[in-house]
Amino acid sequence: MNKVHVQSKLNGENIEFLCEPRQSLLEVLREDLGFTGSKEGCNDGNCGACSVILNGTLVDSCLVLAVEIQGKEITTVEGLATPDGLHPLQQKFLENASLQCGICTPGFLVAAKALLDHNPNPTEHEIRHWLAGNLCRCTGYDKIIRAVQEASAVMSKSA
Amino acid sequence: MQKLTNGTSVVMVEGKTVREVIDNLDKQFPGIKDRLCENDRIRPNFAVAVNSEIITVGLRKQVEPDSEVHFLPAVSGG
Amino acid sequence: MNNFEYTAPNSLRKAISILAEKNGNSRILAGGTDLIVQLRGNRFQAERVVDVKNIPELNELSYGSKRGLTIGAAVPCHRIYQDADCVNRYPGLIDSAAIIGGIQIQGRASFGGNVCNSSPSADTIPVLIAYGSKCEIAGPNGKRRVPIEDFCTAPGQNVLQPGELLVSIRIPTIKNASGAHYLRFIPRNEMDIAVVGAGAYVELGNRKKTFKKVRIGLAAVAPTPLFAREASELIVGREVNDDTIEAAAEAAKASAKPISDMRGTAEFRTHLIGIMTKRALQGAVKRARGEFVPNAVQEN
Amino acid sequence: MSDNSENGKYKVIGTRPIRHDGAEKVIGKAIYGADVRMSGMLYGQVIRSPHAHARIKSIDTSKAEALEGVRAVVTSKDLPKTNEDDMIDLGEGMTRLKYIRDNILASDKVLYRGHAVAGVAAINQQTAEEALSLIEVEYEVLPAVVNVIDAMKDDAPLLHDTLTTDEMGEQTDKKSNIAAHLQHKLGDPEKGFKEADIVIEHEFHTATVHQGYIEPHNGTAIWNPDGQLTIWTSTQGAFVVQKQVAAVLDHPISKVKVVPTEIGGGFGGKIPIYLEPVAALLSRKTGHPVKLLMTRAGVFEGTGPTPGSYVRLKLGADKSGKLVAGDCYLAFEAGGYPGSPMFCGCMCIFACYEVPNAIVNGYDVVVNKPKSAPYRAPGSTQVAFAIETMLDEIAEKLGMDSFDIRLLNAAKEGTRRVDDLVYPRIGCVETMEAGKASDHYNTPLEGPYRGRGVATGYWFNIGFKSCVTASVNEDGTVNLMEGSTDIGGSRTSIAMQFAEVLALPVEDVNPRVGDTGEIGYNDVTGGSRTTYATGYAAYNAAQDVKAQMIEIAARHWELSADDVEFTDEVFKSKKDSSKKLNFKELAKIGSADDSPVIGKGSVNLGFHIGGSFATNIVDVEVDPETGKVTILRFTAIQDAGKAIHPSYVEGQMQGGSVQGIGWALNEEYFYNADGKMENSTFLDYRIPTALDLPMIETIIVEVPNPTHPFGVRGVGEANIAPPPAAITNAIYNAIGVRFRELPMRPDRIIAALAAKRESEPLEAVAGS
Repeated sequence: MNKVHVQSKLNGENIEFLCEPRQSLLEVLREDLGFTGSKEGCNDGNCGACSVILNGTLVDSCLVLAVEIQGKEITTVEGLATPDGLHPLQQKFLENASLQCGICTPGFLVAAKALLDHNPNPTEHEIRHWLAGNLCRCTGYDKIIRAVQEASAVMSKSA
Repeated sequence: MQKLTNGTSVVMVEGKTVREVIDNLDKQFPGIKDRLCENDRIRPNFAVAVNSEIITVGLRKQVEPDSEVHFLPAVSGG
Repeated sequence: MNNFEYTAPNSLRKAISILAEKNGNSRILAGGTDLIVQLRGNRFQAERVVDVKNIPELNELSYGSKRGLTIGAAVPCHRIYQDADCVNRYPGLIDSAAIIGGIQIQGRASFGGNVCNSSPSADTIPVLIAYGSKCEIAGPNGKRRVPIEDFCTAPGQNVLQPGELLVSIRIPTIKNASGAHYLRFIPRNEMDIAVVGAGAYVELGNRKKTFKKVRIGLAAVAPTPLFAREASELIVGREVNDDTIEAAAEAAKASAKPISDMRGTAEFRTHLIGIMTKRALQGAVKRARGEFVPNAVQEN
Repeated sequence: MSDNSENGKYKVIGTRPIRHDGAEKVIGKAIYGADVRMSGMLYGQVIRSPHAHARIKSIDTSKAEALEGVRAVVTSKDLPKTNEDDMIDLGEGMTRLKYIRDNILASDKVLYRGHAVAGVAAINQQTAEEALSLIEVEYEVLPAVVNVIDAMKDDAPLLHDTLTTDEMGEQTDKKSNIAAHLQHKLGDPEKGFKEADIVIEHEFHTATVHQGYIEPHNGTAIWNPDGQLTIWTSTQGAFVVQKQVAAVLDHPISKVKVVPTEIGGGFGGKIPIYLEPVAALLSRKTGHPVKLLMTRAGVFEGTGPTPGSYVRLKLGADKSGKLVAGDCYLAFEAGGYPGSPMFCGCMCIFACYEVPNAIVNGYDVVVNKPKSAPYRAPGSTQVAFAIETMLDEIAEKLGMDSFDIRLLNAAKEGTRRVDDLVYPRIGCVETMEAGKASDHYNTPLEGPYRGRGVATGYWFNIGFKSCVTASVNEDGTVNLMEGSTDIGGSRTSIAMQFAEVLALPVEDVNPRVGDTGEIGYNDVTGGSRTTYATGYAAYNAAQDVKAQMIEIAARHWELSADDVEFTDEVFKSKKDSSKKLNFKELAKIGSADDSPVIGKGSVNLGFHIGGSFATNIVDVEVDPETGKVTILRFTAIQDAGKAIHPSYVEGQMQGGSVQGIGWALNEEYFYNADGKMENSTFLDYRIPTALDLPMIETIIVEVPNPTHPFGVRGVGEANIAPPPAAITNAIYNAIGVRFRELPMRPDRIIAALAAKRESEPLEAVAGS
């Protein structure tokens, strides 16, 4: 089966790659493009560890075919920080000890970024609802929710 | 193990180390050393407690005249 | 997963001709949240996957005061709850759109896909039944419309013939003094398949004191999502009160044929049909009276 | 986030610095097991048994091998032969090598659905998966038994032809699924019950549940032509992987190097090995590095879980509420091979209380489920469910407060336990007192169908071996190498203990987890031992560095080392107060004129059984129409001895509590009539989501551990024991129904409410 040529934008940079139609975006990101920040936890859309932003919309990259991103823009966890520093969410995750093992962290950060892009001042319930598709087994979510609340406050102030 | 000690679960024995305690125990209840030790080491499926501290230094662990020595199954954790 | 050919036609005409080529061995990809999982799990194999997201008709989301709401089959849930017409006029749709999977799934999953996947527990179908929706189908022999309650035929099966695809879902305009509500029972608060789902649409008459029109849709209670016709008709004309709603709930229970599986026993499901039907009706009545009923995103 | 201002004597300990590995984890650059990439790397996958119990008649791999892109297939035939009686010491007790080997790749029989049968290596993941469907395994399906009670029956299908019951080292003659029996006895239980004013007895069942770490198991191996094998894997203990792989492959341990990558959760489940030997065999066959990544279904069906259990408990108390006798029978499902945490269950059942006359009989039973693995305080949660709910029943009969009955009976220093050991200083009472005094407990709970429950749990915490080395850099920073894989911020807690000794800013200590070739032997990150034992080793390493730095200062000032001291954060001459240097200044001097400073600390710690106690207060609301339970408020209290990094202590408490909540309400393995697990996805194996929980309040109690220089008690485990019992008590308080089976699913609550209505037709079921 011939591979398909795909051009898209990853974290603001133009990229192109060849993939088999059956390859997921997650597999291509990790194994072909070397962007291993997005994690595989379940490969069926039930854990959120592979969350990426696809043209402004939060999705599980395990449930996107890589061929589908032709002409689209992807943001992964690798695209959150700038050379000047961490994204406020990343900083607040560190300050609040919001990660223990850290495997779910990239997915939570990407999902939380999508939340704050969409709703800069979410309530606790709105945060919990938005992040319900991201499973964490270490923290009980408490410190994650607090980090998102604090990042939201910091970003609102500086905005 | 109480089969080997004729049903007794508490036994008074002498010894300055766990090794001596087991040797003396074996004199009273032959076969018990084989059960507890292999190649002059405590079998890994047993834990030994001296005064309620699980010891990790094996047979050479020193014991006091009124020390309690327990033989328990080995346990660890998650 | 076996390899397949991927194609993304940009017109309905092309899509239909492509689908007609490899009869039965083509699979339609919209949001992919069911399809990709099923292909990966070898539930079935596809020679060709036809991505329908580039087809204008399947991306339409529009409202007209006469024709009502058109939801293109590939429109993902997140567009529905971000659309002012949907939010303001069809809050029952938002109830559904906001509970399908997590936000990530809602970013991809479409109402059309949920309908075509034809699971007995589909979360969109009860509320679409309640709203009296119709499925717009296109195929080699032209277009046809099927009432949503007739669309599914068995678990995973529906009326689509080889070469046909669902183009859109049409929902009639909403009458005055009407309201709709969908809710489901799941053991967690998100990320579960409905143990029982119930959607209700009501139009109230006589100063909002009687039921003028009622449509109740149920999920996970039978081999297909169900229009609880008897329960709906039973209470038309009757006063809005607890007894009336209870009567509808009992009738809904009688109409269902639930099974026992790992998500719930038949007995528990039957019990829940009554509870969920009652709550769906209560929510629909409240909305018809202009009162606030939260969806999954909102707090009480 | 504030530093701990009440810290007093400590500069670093008790503060909340950002973890050293934090930045690379939040930017997605940390390398976890699945992120390992090598030149020429192949991808592997494992085929698993569809049957719960079957004899393997034949395996035909020829079609898979013929598929383009497939490079090798391995089965148990590729593993070295082991004798039936060969034993292996895992550092956690002996087990038959054959059991470990057969669990990695089944030889004669498959013992559970999901049992690994063959491994494939191919040029990519997709091809490897495709090849699995081409492997033809012929099975003779055997009757399966997936329930501990059924498995103990005389006519139960036997999983193992040779298994007999071990009675503390003695084998019985009878072939059985009962792998071990243990009895502890204290005092005279018979007499105790005769003298009791209240005697109650109940049976309890808990479902099989999984650790549920988000990262699937993985393993990447390179087998070089010279026989050197290197394995990268997510594991709780690189040295245990090294030891087991060497034994299973019959390969010299010196030729096996294990590199622990970052690890995505373990909770005990990443102590056993699964994929590592398969990756090694595939690499040997192909000459290429091979990476294996388990599917989520593979994780549920082939690894983990913690046992389903049956517990029968009888308690006797006097009129004051004082416990006078206890009798416990417990049977745990070991899974396909022996080795459930039954011994721990026996130790934990009465561990929170003084029960003067007690007996416990425990049974380890094989069933057709995955071989159970440790899970956070293994065995303690199952038994806490029994005793903590029955204690509430006694309190109710006597009209006592939930905390008062616990405080009346609480274990304390000097309490003799059912296993005849005597407690040192422990913090059981203190966690209960903190609960009783808490804002939560003193805030009234109002509203129908709402209830409050409390419970306490215990874990003993182990010691064992750890190593740390410390190299001082010329700028006065320190590279700290340790061997405990870091699953929850432990490298920072270890560095903090090192920094404390030398009064260094913790940012100046750079901790790293070494591989088996870089650092001395370390036992697993488990048993709540890491911050305790590896922290102790770091303390020793810091003392070693301090002594060497004193030598450098002495040489610099041309004094004897006896005349130099380290006080008030500086090295100074005892004779000339003008001579003083801080660590950085001295490091710079030393780097010019002296041999480099390398400190070391290694420990082999015994352990008192004091461990850690955890107490919970929980408020719930029950929906009487759907049976759904909502956690309204939850407070976790735990004795940390001394909290090194309070945020990560709280994190352990919150995480363990939420795992306990999941266990209580929704988590379980569903089996169909053929013994096949049906819910091996995160969709249907329902761990709690963010939307299912409130904030988890924490109260850290600090009763110093006398055997640790800073008083540390491990906090990793005890926190999971009380939640199911506390929630059960809260549900009783809400609806008047006592549950004795986990999970307390909505349908069970509805059925129980219906039964209650039938038995009390005139009494309305209402909340308190």
